[in-house]
Amino acid sequence: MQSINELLAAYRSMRTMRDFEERMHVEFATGGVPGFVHLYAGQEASAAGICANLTDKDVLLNTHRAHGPAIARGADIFAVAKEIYLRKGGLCRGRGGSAHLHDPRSGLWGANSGVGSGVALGCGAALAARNQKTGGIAVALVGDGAINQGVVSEALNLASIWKLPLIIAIENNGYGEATTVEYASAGKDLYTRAAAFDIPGVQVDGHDFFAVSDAIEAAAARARCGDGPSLVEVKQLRYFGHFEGDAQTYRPQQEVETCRRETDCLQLFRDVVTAGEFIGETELDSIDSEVADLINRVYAEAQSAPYPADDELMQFIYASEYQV
Amino acid sequence: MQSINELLAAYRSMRTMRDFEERMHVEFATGGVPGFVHLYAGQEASAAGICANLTDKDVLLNTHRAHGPAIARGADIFAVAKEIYLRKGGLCRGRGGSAHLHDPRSGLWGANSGVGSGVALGCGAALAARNQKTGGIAVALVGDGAINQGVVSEALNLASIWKLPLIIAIENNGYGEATTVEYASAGKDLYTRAAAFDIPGVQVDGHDFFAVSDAIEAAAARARCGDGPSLVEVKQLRYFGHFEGDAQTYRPQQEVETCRRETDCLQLFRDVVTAGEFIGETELDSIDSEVADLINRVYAEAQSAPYPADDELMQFIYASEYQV
Amino acid sequence: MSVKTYKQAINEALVQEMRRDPAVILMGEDVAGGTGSAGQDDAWGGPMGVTRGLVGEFGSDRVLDTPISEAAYIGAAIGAAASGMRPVADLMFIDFAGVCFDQIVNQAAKYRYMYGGQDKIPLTIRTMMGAGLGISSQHSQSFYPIFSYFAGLKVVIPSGPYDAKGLLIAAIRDDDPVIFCEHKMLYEMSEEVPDESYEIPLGEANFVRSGGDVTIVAFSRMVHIASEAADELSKQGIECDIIDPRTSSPLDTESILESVEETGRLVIVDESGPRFGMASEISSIVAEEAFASLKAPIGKVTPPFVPIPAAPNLESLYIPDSRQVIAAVNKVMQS
Amino acid sequence: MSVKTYKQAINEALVQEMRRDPAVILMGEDVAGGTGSAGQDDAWGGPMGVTRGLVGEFGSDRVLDTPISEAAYIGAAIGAAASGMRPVADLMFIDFAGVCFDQIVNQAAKYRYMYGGQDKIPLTIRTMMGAGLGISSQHSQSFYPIFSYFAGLKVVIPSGPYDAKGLLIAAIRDDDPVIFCEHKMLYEMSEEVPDESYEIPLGEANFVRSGGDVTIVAFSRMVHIASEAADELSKQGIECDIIDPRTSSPLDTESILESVEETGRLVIVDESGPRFGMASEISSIVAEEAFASLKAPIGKVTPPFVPIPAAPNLESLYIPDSRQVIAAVNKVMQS
Ligand SMILES: Cc1ncc(C[n+]2csc(CCOP(=O)(O)OP(=O)(O)O)c2C)c(N)n1
Ligand SMILES: Cc1ncc(C[n+]2csc(CCOP(=O)(O)OP(=O)(O)O)c2C)c(N)n1
Ligand SMILES: [Mg+2]
Ligand SMILES: [Mg+2]
Repeated sequence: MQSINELLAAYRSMRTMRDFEERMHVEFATGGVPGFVHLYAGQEASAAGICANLTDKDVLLNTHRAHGPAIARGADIFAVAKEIYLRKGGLCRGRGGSAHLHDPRSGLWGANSGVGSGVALGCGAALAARNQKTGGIAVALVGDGAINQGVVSEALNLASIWKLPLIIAIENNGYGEATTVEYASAGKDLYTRAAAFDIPGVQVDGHDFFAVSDAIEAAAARARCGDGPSLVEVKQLRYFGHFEGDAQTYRPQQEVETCRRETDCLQLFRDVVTAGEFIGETELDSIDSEVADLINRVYAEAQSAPYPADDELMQFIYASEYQV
Repeated sequence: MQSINELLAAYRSMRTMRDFEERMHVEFATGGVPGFVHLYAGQEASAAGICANLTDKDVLLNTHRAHGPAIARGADIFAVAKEIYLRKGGLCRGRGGSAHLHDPRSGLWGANSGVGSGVALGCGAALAARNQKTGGIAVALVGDGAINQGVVSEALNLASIWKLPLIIAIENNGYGEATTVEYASAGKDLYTRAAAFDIPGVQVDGHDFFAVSDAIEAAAARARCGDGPSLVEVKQLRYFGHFEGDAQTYRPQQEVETCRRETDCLQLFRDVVTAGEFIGETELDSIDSEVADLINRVYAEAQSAPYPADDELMQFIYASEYQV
Repeated sequence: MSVKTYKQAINEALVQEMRRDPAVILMGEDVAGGTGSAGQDDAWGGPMGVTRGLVGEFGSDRVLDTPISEAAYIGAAIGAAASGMRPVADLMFIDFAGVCFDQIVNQAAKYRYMYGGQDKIPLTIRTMMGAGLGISSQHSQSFYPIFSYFAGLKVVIPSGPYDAKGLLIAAIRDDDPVIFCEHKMLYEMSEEVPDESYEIPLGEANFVRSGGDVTIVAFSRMVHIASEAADELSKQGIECDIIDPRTSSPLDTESILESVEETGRLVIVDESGPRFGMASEISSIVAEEAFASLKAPIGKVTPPFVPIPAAPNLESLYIPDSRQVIAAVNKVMQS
Repeated sequence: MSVKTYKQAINEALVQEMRRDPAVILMGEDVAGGTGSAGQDDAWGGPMGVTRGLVGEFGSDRVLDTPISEAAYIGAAIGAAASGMRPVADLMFIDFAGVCFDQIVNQAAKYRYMYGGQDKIPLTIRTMMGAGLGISSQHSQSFYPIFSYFAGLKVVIPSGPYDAKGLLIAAIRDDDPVIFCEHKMLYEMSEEVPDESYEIPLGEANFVRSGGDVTIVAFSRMVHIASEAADELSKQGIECDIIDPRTSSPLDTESILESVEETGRLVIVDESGPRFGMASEISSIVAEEAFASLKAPIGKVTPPFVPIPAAPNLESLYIPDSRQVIAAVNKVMQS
């Protein structure tokens, strides 16, 4: 059970992610956003529900659909935006971009291509946490498409036999690029893959913050007390294309409309928390306007930031001496 | 149900594999066998039970424990031995050796390292058979250790969604090198991995020719009529080390002794077929002595064969023109 | 003959080969796109839309969307090739070779040799390389030299639409595994391309420009950078030979040597890494085989030894440009 | 000081580093061997028994047997390294880099750079290379140049027990990912090795022999082939410098250039491939930077461009031998 402050924080987190992405969608369409940009809008309850259960000892392993989880994990949103715009002051000094938001101080690890590697890296983070007795756990995000990478199965097995404090959160948004999960992934439900590796697996409604949070809470408790990994399949829908510029002809048009209307995570959250007597619509509305204001400042700052200095090109290749 | 001739052929096949390996074990110990040599002894019912259900349109994908399956599939045993001895006239002209016995004319494809790749290659053989409407299927052998390679999970998923005419036969001999399947592979039974990919999976006693053959017969029928892949876990034990020279200190000594005494596949087969009225011990004994004689001739010929000609070194790199 | 983009030329090569030979099949992530969805089929048409339209004509038995499982489907393509098919597998980014490297360099490359010449593997792997889109170090590499290291593979790196079509047709008809590396910044480049089918043999360089003062060897996008530089240099009175070998394995060293023997001066312009890359290889060959002809140390224009950054200014510094080529040519002219 | 084999020297380096620093952990297939079995623990002790005894002293929290899942455990080692551990991952054969290549060249190599310098990845990958055991083309390769292509990695190729110990200790203490390539034919080689711990800095060549007439650069097992040849050549009156750079990334080009500037003649002896390999790289560097000093074309002694056959006579033809080195030296001496 969350406190009122926690609920308000979760709402603010989801609203921030949403507004950040809605604005990004507009900015992309009008030009000026570099690279490949994958928006997280629609999936916010997942990142918020996961991060609500993490401490600063824990590690969240991101995917290429990186903006939402980075914001939810508490990375500096100005640095997030600057990284997407590939500017000085970006989380990765403008070297990684949208898909590689990485902020280890916030317990956020960036995505790698190939997709799916985060589950293996997460095994390492979990192993280190156990060996170092930090009490930390790792949560690896992985998409419904990426789940079919070999390294994911390998890592599920490894996490299981080593009983690692790891949670594998499959963000099943129905598609890997234009390919449906029904086509690409054998078996109706992805959480059933867990059983093959002797890992408990559950499926939750990914538009419902509380469902996600509860499942992660249970999995995290299991991990923290040494009982090993769990898999949580978070079912959801992305509101935009695979990346910006995707014409989305593979989807029926009403798919997103219906979801936005009927199962939007922000609306569902509002409905639940305002049904009680402690949180009112106005309180949430004022968060909305604070966030709107924040987002304006974030974009203004990011768009006007300079690019990294040219002489950074050859910096930070090696941590130790490397002399040729 | 097998005919008497088929039963005699299966017995001859298993006896040939066994004698070939027992002799190889001795030859290795006394020097003169090159490279890494993995013996199949103890597992013969698997290769025999599988091959009893294959036609010449089908492809069997071998592992590094290659001698038995090559013999069972009908590759020229003289060429098999010469390949192991890396001689002229070897199946692969002395280039692949023990672990890479390959004879496409017999529908036998050699193993590759890394282990597990055969399942992916088998998807391709199965896809080709379907596209070319040959009626053929593919059977990919994979060890209990190799099953943890990512490519195997990827290929299980691919075979499932493409409904390929493929059988995955896990030869679970309890160990991958010195590591037990119980340690390395999450989940008690490997056949349960099939369910994760929506593939039917069964487990059979791999010392029982009839159990293996029946399971493969059913899976092959399924594959041939377009119903897609199946997985068969064949539980067994290898009689020798991972490779020759392995001191096997990781195994309790009586493990193999008990198995040889109580569940040896040749003895079990003898017991079953001689229980009826059609096959007598003497008939089998005469196969035994024919095989013993054959094995003598095979080793004599292989050991005295010359090495490949030096000028073969640069041959068969490319099938098409390659001019630098 | 009509003006076609690189993308269209590649698409046309695929269409014509699939019409000609039923053994040619296509597989990869979203090479059609939308299989099994409630929306439109062929919604994606492959990375950059290069394979759009193919599933409509050839059906989903021959144009196969795959899961994100490169090791499995490249492995399957090898198996299909060993069974008489002629698969074209799409590996979206060359960077992803990392997840299927064993299939490419151990299985495909060695299948024929290791098994004693019993098989052929007529497999083409199409993949996209090159920096320029601001998508960082794991989506922008050009490590085609890595494949060229391995005996058993052939490696093709087309620099324009005409070459792309003719080389892809040759690659598909070739009986060996070919890695076909398309440059992502060239897809919209256009030029006259014959409508009919034609082959450009693998291993024959293209003499892009004849000058006589200095030899420039360049591949893929760098051919155009070299040409820009040569235009500029010509104004200064320096006339360049430009040679585009078009394939790095086999490599047409004869054409390079022929030119260098005449000019005595060589600059290599390449987007692969500065070490163990194309520039090192060609320079080493020429230093060995045309040692006596060389009037100056060989010039190399390559990216620096660094992963590829995303920021546009840093990425621009990373990619070789015509000013660097001009400087390198001027340097070799001075010795 | 006592006589130790290459194998023992490596084992000792691991033991001493694990004693010194609790962050050092070991993982790989059967690095102990027998975990969970009814027989004896530590029954395997890693490929060739190199890690025998470690699990006994350090326990199974620090010496971890893994499933046959290189991508997962190398990935896990990277993740552990990013978390402050100092993992040593065992990749049995260098050939198996094929199944975890993405982890090595995309994740480990680029982690620090791509993320803006926030992390360090103190990871050592031990792996076994080299031909000579008759185990064919997928277990005998020496493609360490492939790793050396990538910025972000370091690559070590020790030629004997003394170097192996000092370089492995340096590799483990190094804050970057290091690929440590052991030659499978050297494990039983022995020489005097100090008992105490010592580091040999990565990037410093070893001057194996001083001659003055011709420079031979060789790595790993080829250092011994070169020495054999040099002994023979000395009888003929030709005195060789032999330089073992010991690491291919960083590469001590300075030492090579220094020697070549004196001798004016260079032969490179290497077991990696003849194209895009070590010989090409060094020859290209020298041709560029010591052009004026060179009195003869550079000689390269490498295997031919072919996968590695198993048959002993063919494999012998594949591996560079001292007669080829002698011939190459004689050739460069004649110009
Ligand atoms: C190994 C690898 N193959 C292909 C890609 C290209 N790619 C990037 S994202 C993506 C789709 C991923 O789908 P999913 O895992 O469902 O995540 P989503 O985009 O839906 O969030 C693909 C194919 C990649 N990055 N890595
Ligand atoms: C990718 C890869 N990793 C490691 C190896 C080394 N190796 C060869 S056989 C083997 C054990 C395989 O065990 P299993 O699959 O159970 O087959 P078995 O030997 O028991 O028949 C290993 C680890 C390899 N060949 N390929
Ligand atoms: Mg998805
Ligand atoms: Mg086994």
